[in-house]
Amino acid sequence: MKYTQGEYRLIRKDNLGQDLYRFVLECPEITAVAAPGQFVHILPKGSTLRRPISICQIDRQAGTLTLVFAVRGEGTAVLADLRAGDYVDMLAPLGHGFTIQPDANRVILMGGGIGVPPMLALAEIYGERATVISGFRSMPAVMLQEEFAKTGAKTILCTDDGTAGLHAMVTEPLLEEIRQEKPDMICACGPTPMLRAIAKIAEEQGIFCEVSMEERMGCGIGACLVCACKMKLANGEIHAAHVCKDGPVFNAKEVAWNG
Amino acid sequence: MKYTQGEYRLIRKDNLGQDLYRFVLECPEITAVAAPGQFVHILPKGSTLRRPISICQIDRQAGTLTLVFAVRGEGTAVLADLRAGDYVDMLAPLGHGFTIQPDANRVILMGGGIGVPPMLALAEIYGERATVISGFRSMPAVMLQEEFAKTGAKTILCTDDGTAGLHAMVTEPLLEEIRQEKPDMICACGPTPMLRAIAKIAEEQGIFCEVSMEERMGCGIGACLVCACKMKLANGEIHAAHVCKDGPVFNAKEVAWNG
Amino acid sequence: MADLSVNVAGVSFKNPIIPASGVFGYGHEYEELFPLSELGGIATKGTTITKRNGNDAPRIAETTGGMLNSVGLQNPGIDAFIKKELPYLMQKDTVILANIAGSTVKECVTIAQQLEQTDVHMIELNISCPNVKQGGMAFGASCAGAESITRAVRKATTKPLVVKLSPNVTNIAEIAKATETAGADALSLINTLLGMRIDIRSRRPILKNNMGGMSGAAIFPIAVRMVWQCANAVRIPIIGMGGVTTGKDAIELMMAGASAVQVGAAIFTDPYAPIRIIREMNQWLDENHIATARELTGSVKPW
Amino acid sequence: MADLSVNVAGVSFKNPIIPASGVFGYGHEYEELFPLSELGGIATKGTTITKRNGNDAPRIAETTGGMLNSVGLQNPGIDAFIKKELPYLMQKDTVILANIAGSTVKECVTIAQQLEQTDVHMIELNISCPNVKQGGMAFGASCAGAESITRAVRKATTKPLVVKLSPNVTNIAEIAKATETAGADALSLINTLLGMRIDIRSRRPILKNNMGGMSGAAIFPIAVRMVWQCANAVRIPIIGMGGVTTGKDAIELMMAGASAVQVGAAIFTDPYAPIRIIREMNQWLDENHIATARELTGSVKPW
Ligand SMILES: Cc1cc2nc3c(=O)[nH]c(=O)nc-3n(C[C@H](O)[C@H](O)[C@H](O)COP(=O)(O)OP(=O)(O)OC[C@H]3O[C@@H](n4cnc5c(N)ncnc54)[C@H](O)[C@@H]3O)c2cc1C
Ligand SMILES: Cc1cc2nc3c(=O)[nH]c(=O)nc-3n(C[C@H](O)[C@H](O)[C@H](O)COP(=O)(O)OP(=O)(O)OC[C@H]3O[C@@H](n4cnc5c(N)ncnc54)[C@H](O)[C@@H]3O)c2cc1C
Ligand SMILES: Cc1cc2nc3c(=O)[nH]c(=O)nc-3n(C[C@H](O)[C@H](O)[C@H](O)COP(=O)(O)O)c2cc1C
Ligand SMILES: Cc1cc2nc3c(=O)[nH]c(=O)nc-3n(C[C@H](O)[C@H](O)[C@H](O)COP(=O)(O)O)c2cc1C
Ligand code: FES
Ligand code: FES
Repeated sequence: MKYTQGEYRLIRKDNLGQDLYRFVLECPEITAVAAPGQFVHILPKGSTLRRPISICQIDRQAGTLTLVFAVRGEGTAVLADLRAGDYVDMLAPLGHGFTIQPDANRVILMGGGIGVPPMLALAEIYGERATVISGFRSMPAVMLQEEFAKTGAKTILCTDDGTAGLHAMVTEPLLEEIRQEKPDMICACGPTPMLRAIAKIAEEQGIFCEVSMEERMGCGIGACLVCACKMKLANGEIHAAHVCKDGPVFNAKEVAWNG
Repeated sequence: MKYTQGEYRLIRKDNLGQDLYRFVLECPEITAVAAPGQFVHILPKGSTLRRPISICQIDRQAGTLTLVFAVRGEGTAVLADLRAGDYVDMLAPLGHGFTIQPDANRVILMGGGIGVPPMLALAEIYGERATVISGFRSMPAVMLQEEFAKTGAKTILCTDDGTAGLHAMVTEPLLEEIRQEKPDMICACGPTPMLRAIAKIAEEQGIFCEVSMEERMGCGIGACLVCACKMKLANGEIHAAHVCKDGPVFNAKEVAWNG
Repeated sequence: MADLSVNVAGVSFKNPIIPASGVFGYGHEYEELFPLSELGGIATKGTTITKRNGNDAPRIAETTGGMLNSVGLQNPGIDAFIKKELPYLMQKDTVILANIAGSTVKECVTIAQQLEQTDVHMIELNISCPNVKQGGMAFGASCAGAESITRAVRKATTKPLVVKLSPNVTNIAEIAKATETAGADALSLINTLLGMRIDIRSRRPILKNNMGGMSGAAIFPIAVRMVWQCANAVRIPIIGMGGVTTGKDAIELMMAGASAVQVGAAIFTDPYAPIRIIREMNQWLDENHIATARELTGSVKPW
Repeated sequence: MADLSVNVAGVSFKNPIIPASGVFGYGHEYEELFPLSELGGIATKGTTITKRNGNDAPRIAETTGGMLNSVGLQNPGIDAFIKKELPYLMQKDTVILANIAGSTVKECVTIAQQLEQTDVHMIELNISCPNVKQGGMAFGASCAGAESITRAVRKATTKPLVVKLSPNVTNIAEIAKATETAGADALSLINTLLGMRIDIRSRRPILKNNMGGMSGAAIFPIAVRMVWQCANAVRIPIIGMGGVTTGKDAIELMMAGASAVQVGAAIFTDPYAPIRIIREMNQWLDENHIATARELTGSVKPW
């Protein structure tokens, strides 16, 4: 892993909905080495701890990264107050991204809520070979659908309450898509129950599946052992891996889902 | 005492020298009741404790207060970063100011270093009846001499190193001025050794003298008993008075200078 | 509007928020800003038998997220308190907790006996002041000390007796139990943590007393932990404090086990803090459709 | 350029700054940012005999000016440490302190014996971890416990033995003395303060372990006080830590009595913190015409 820490300029900030923001940051040395599924560790002014945010888009040419985040607590509220032109303290890019399969014919990208943005960087790689299934609670939370469409990917939108797209869980269109044509790979990010359900389907159908896991972090680089995530080793033993270094993207089969 | 707490607009900020700032704040309800020698209790963003700063000028017509402060530590550094247009959290006006003697013919105002600014509000009251003796370490620290001159007061400037005005301690011109004509009152603010020396001269010469004392504060209004200053009671007993409420201005005779 | 009223050891409070002993004097100064009747209660400055001038200044220092103080129980003595301060306070339609801090068991007993003749609502026995040489924390540092002083004061008064514990101990739950056994009606905690700051230019401690008591937001997690440990150890109610700055902090401390909450250092930052905290609690309870503040107490579910 | 070198229990450090045990792993990850040889030393993650997975997540929570952790001594065990981690670290031209944390006296002795065969420079015996059920803080909470475990490990090793004390005690100076008597060559303090945070929406503790250890700037005044109290109680040198965030903090802790300084939580905020602190110390010493960092140790003059 190669990462740097510094103050990077926020060149654009958009409000994508209630308490939902998009940042475009100028950070060529990070962009040069970043990969989909990796994250940045941002320090909100006044906080002791940094906040992990997934990379949403990587523009190597412009030297910019896009992030999308929701305001959840004090730190993200401080970030939401920043203005274009301000500087942001980032340690990035961190972690282990999604496996990129250049020869894949068909990849299904699954996002749930604030887990949707990291799928965009993948859709930009796979284009028409990707089917993006994104799920949101309700219409006002829907985001990035136009950006996904622009990549050429097939997009399927679900909401829990049916106010936009299908009135369904993301696993319903997933099963339908698999029935139509078995994909080479499933990539997923979202709430743990969603990931667990997807992992089960992938295992049953024998499809390679990677999931991006969430855990509270300290250092963000694998030194403090704070961000433990339980994995099943081949010998059945339970091992505490670390989301920041061994993940955030894991092979869905190796995660100890009930651990 | 009547005080209020609120966010007041900084309408002007000047740099008066290295690490030395003047704030003009719009706060009509404070200005309406403020008196020379009182102070404001300012909260720097991020601090637990407020910072006491003496009132330098009171402009009732404009509804503005002027403060002058030096950057000493973290809180004053945060204040120094504010810009005109920002809001400042103040609890003010606090404490007990200088006794104003409308009929006085001659008043000597003594300031040392960052103790000089509060003398300006007094000079604006006494005008030509005032003699202002101000002392500074060295030329670059000299401030407010034009403003004092504008009030019509006689001004005498001293520096410890002779780089501006007299090469003397403020007590030298004080003795000379007393010799020329005994004043009705001496008002002083500055480092404790200076105040002690002035108090001694005043006592020897039988001149009514008030001094503004400094102490670290909590509440600023007399409730927490943090800002103790030892006083000699008439019966000789030592009593812990409180700078924020009983002072900051005390009768020099009542201060337990060696206590 | 949620119902904020709470009951601690038989005493009714209109809301759970009480300015802590030592930061609020006897309330006069804050009446300029808001009516004292809006407060759940007021804990008065610690009282000794005779007048005390306290420690030498400086008595305060700032720390990250908090502060140190070394006031050292300056107060006018119990007679002056009863004659000059109490009559005024008792008119204010709020619960008055008289904080007492003798340097010997006998002194505490005498003060409690004198308060017995007054209308004060509760006695808060401070066995935890870190800023005095005699008494203070020494009582609160061992189970035996805490038990014996509580037992003695218990006999001297029929008023509800709140014992205020020190956080500067290895096992606060054990001390809480000893105090309960000795007849305390309630506990209050935490008092300040012993700390120190040095001015590196002069190489002198900032406080003239060298060390002082740390309070403010920085100590909040320790208060939550200790309130939770004590709530699990005793049956008597707990008045929680230590770093409470917002309505959410007060709610968190109640969930940990507090029946009411005191507010100290936050008042220096924001003199309206107690009033703001009451408003913020109300708002959060309403937003979350919780009818009474009482049901928060001890409602945390440990893992 | 001031002379920053210090000596602790016969071991020379090129400067007094040491990343604290638990926040820095075994250093690999930070080599991406700076050469480990710039550090005075490195305290490695606490080692047990066999591999441990630690406590369930979440293991971290933020607090005002600080944080809580409940990692619970996850580590690969002493064999893996000696075989996989130590050879790499020993090449880095910096002092290596092997932090050990057995859950019984016997376990600590065994680990110390195994380390005796290695080139590690110092052993830091952790008798203060608040995040494990057995051992940990229990040893450090009483003089007898501290003395007996120190005595046993002392016999097992000829390496300089640093004993790491817990701040969660009534009288840390007494424990320091007991440890000195038992043969410790140096002390390190403070470990984390036991704290708790609750998520008020779910009414569950944020940490899966319910409680955790508090560290970061918020605890600095407590560290200064405890280092000062211990420095006044023992003759052996002290490695100070707890909330050090800036060069000035490190200087303050040295004035209180520390001979070297560890940096923990500050590294999460600023991964360059140890390097920045070394630079800031240097600058302050130069500005104040102080020739050596050594002369700071214990130079505070109490009132
Ligand atoms: C690998 C990874 C990628 C993520 N990507 C995104 C993203 O692209 N967009 C987005 O909106 N959110 C993302 N999150 C979640 C995001 O990190 C949290 O919402 C955020 O840290 C909350 O901070 P706060 O200041 O709002 O909350 P506070 O409650 O004030 O935070 C307190 C502490 O808890 C931590 N914390 C709280 N909630 C979480 C959480 N759910 N996950 C991890 N740490 C948490 C904070 O980082 C901080 O250390 C990601 C999390 C991880 C682990
Ligand atoms: C009544 C009164 C009037 C004052 N008037 C002025 C003025 O007009 N202009 C001016 O520049 N300064 C004035 N001072 C001094 C000013 O309050 C301090 O310089 C300032 O508080 C230092 O804060 P800091 O954040 O720079 O220092 P820090 O060291 O970060 O402050 C830490 C804490 O110590 C307190 N503190 C530190 N030094 C002093 C001090 N000398 N006096 C009181 N508290 C202190 C701070 O208020 C704060 O609570 C006055 C002090 C008092 C008591
Ligand atoms: C300036 C000051 C004076 C105090 N005086 C007393 C006192 O006289 N008696 C007492 O029991 N506690 C006293 N305390 C402790 C507080 O009542 C409270 O227990 C402590 O400050 C923790 O709460 P906080 O973090 O909200 O300030 C004092 C605290 C401060 C800051
Ligand atoms: C995530 C984390 C893990 C820690 N693990 C250990 C450990 O294994 N052994 C130990 O002795 N101390 C451990 N500590 C305590 C630190 O070494 C240090 O004593 C404490 O954090 C105080 O310093 P600070 O305020 O600079 O963080 C740990 C601290 C943190 C934050
Ligand atoms: S956050 Fe430190 S190891 Fe993952
Ligand atoms: S600062 Fe509170 S009494 Fe003066």
